[in-house]
Amino acid sequence: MNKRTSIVRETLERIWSNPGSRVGIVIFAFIVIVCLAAPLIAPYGVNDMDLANMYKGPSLAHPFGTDGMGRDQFTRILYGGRYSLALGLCAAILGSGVGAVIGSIAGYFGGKTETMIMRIMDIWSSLPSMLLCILISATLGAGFVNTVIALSIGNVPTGVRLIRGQILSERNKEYLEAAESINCSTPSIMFRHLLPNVVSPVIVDATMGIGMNITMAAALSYIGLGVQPPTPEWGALLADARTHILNYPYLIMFPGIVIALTVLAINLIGDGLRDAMDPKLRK
Amino acid sequence: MSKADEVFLKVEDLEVIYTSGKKNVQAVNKVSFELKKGQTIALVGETGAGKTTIAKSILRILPNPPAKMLGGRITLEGRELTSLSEEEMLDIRGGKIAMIFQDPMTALNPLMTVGDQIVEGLLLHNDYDKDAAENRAKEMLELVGIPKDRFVEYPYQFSGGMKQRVVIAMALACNPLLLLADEPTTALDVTIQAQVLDLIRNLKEKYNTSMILITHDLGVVAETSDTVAVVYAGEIIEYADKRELFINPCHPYTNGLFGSLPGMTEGESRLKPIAGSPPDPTDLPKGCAFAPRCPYVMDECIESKPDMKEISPGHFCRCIKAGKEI
Amino acid sequence: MVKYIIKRLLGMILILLATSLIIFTILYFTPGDPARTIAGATATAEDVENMRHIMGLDKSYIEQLGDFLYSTFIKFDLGDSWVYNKPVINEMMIRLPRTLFIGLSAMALNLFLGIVMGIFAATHEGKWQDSLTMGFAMVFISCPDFWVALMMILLFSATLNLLPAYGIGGIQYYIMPIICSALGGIAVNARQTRASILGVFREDYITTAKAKGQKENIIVWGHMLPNALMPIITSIGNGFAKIVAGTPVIESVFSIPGLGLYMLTAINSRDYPVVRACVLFFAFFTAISMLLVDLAYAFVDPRIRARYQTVKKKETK
Amino acid sequence: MPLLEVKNLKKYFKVASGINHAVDDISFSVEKGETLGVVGESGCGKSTLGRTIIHLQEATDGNVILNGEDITHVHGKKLKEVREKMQIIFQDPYSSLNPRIRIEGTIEEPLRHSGKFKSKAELKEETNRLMELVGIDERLRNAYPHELDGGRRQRVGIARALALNPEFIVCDEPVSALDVSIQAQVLNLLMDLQDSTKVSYMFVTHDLSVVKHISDNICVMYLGQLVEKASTEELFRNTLHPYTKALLSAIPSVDINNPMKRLELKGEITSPIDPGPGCRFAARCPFATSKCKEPQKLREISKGHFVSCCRIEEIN
Repeated sequence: MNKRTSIVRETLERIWSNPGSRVGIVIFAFIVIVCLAAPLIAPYGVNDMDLANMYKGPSLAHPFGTDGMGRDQFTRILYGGRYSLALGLCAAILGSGVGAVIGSIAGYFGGKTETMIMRIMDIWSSLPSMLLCILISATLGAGFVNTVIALSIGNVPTGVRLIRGQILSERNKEYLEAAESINCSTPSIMFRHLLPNVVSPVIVDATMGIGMNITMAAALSYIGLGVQPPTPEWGALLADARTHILNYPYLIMFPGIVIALTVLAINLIGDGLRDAMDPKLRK
Repeated sequence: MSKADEVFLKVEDLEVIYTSGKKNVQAVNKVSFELKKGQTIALVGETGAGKTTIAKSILRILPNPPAKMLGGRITLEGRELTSLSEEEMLDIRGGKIAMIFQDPMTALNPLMTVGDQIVEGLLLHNDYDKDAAENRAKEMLELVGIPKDRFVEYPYQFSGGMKQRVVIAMALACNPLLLLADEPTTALDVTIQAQVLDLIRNLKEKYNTSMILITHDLGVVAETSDTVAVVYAGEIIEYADKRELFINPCHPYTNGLFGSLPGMTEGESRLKPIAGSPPDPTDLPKGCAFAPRCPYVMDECIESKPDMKEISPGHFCRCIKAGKEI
Repeated sequence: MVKYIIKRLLGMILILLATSLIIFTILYFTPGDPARTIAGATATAEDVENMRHIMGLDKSYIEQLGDFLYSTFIKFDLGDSWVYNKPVINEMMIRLPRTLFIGLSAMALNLFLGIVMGIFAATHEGKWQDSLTMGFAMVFISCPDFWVALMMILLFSATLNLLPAYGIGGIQYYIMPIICSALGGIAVNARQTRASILGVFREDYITTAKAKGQKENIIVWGHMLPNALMPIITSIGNGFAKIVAGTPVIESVFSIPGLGLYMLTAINSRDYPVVRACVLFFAFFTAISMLLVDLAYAFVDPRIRARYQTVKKKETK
Repeated sequence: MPLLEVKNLKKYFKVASGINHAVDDISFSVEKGETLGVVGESGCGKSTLGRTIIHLQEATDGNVILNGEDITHVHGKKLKEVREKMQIIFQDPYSSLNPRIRIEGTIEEPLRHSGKFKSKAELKEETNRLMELVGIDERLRNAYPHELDGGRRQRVGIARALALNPEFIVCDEPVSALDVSIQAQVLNLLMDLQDSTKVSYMFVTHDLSVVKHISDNICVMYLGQLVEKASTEELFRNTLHPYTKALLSAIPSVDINNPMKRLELKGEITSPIDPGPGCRFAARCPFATSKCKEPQKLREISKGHFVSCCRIEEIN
């Protein structure tokens, strides 16, 4: 009890002690490292064409086969991971971050501000997020940044609702009154007292959001929006191969498996994070 | 049927543990007591002492896991409950033994009308058809002082005191032989508390129901019970007739409880509380559980657990110094 | 209650108006000139200018918006397709049943399987049945639905030759699209149901029911499930929205000429009246399912029902 | 001059179904080093009264006078000064401590905000002194609230309230969430602190035996109004208002030889929302007549003993 353990460290230890999320962390770390180290690991150049070796099935030379231009699929998946992971991460942080800020404003000030913000969110989410993404990326056009923006716009209302709900349940707690009675300033009450107690579900949501955004980005590329070939983003690889599904199924299989594995790992981590941050489970 | 002074409920060496992770918590440790027909025994103790666990293990409704009954026998009218099958227990629960819970706010299903909740139990334990059960339920409502046209209302439409009346009606609807009342008035306001306590007492007398009353309030004990068992860290540490216990408390913990009461009598300006806090249930002392807080502690107390001693007829105490001058 | 529904329907109109505004604005600022696209690659500048006039694109933003809102909400006219010069509504009515069939079937599947799997897992908490169900749920949540669709085509159409891969026809054409639309939602609902049931497991009123001597089965279905239902309903509502949003992708994988695919094609050919009409329909559908979710809350919980009834009382005063 | 004077204080809330008269025209005064007990059942406005006095809520009407100075509507720097003189101890030791801040941080915070302690060493020394004063072991300095039991948490709350040497502390049911043995420890602590620092308490509780033990004067509240006010001794010797009598007789007595004869009340506490002009207790009062429908005045029956009931002469 006299040892000074920080909450962050305690949380990390608890995630690690959960077997599910430990598996998730290992898989995710492996994928991230391998993708970051793509130039070192990849056996070929990302756009190296080899017209002599088109549509070759998986072999020792090409573990995931080659595509219609003889490009090595394994190499492209490694490089593509950088796009997909970055897309997911940026969109999740941006979306949840903006959502959290707006939600805190709504929750903390209450009254008319809150009503107005929540009505706007109702309209904002009257279109399901995937649909909104499709429209916005059609408007903004293809490309990495545009896709990030399109994805994160869809994430905002969830973030707003989450943190507002959390603040609502927290804002009548006596420790906030206590803080007021000992002359804490408003920013101090907000950032030192309120925020640390409401932020955990947003962190969990943002974590899970990474996975969801990777999937959505892939779907966008697949239907011809979002990041486009020849960028090797995972969804774009699938879009590239869609017409050859019956002849060359491996071109569809491997990118999909990698997406599923990555998202699975992230979800496992998210689940562990949720349990680790639950104050009810903390002893 | 048993005669009035025959032992009606017998609990012997009851032992319950909770498992959390790798740790075992000894929630109830070798608890034994008896109850005669129509009488009330009070289990007194502080939060976490294991009172509720004792009551729930009589009904066998402890969640397993984490709770596990390690040993002991519970006999009701000569029938051993501990060896009954789960099917047979369904008849006992609500039929022979009923329970009143501490918090009326959460003890009722918020999505069912109070009427249906009383009817539910009636249909399970009687040969009533639906109409008969409804009539009986309305009768019960009137009996506890709720107009019968509130039969169709939902729990949220009742105040705390009213809800507790519904819970009482529900418990008594099937004329149980034994009533387990778990802090039935703690969550209520003082004046409402008095009403509910009087109601329980009157109904209990009317139907000659026996009762196990769980409470931390010595005032409630004084007004309601016949026998008292003081529970500390899962053990009964003192057990006697109410009058005997109030006039001649023997265990240092019982004495401490009395000393902690801001009494209604004039005079004292400072309370004489018990030092320290109740022990961590995952890490109970080897010897007497009360030893770390006891003002009269000796080496022996720390080394081994004292036995229950009968210091006068019917007055038991788990303390080395019991019966000696302190 | 009726008053409440009417009030909510009025609110829905406001939401649809706002959605119209947003979608119109988004499309208005989309780069590229629809008139040029539609006039064709060989058209002269004059032709394009002409076309622009015919389409009303030479008017100001406010005028165009006014025209659009007026014809949609007052005349209930969704306009003509720029590409085919036919009323959008006719085209939509042809496609609507396909989309609706897939969507509604997926929702039913979603609801039923999600809850059953969740309860199954919850009542076997910590045992292998629990781990297995939740493991499956986790995997299905993680797989992109369109990729699962592609894999199913590979397995059931290409390899086993059991189901048709593309297009429409008899019921067999819809089996895979429905399953793919529902999978993710089923998994989410199963997880939510399990969590909610476990959440009410230790509630006092469950102990009360046990103390009454009620049987385990009736406690689970009669006491736990209704009380656990609120978050499950929320999750089902979200599932509906997801299914709606997933239609374009799923329809595009299976080449089903439904509303989703119609909208995607229209986006690519800059056929804005079609895009607007489809989006409005999706928004309408989402709003209706949200209303159903709210009504379901009231159906389950007397406290919420009472709140609606007091609203009613006040209005009649 | 009394330390604190409350004159005709009112606090109303707008709620969906009308106006909640949570605190309705309450006056009293507290001398230095004294304890005023405020007793009532849940919903009678006793907690709101405490919070309004120390400026956690804005008063609707009336005055709060501290050391002869009207502080009802102070702001900014002045409010900061007032808050340093008036503190609060909360009922629930679980929700009144921020779960993410260490014990040390919670106790240190008011010191830091006061700006009176410049160096880290000074701060540390002062927190040490406070922890020792309320009896928290030095080794718990780095613990989080969830690692402590209810009694220790409540001690932390007391240390936080004491940090700035206030002259007046509102104790909002500080012992009602605690077990009997721990409750007695905390009560003793509060009384010892009063002896050494001459702080005044307003002790809000529903428990008459506790209030009798600790208070010099007692106010009994019912639905936002004062029904009886007297010195502790006088109130228990010469109980006048029927509600006070009912409260007293409702407490289960430990004295098994003299069971209390109970004055049973009808029904339950009614709503403080848009109450009528008459006696608010009349609906439950066994002695109510048509006279009780008229507004009641707080009358001084004997020196310092005020009662708001028109029928006390007849019923006593």
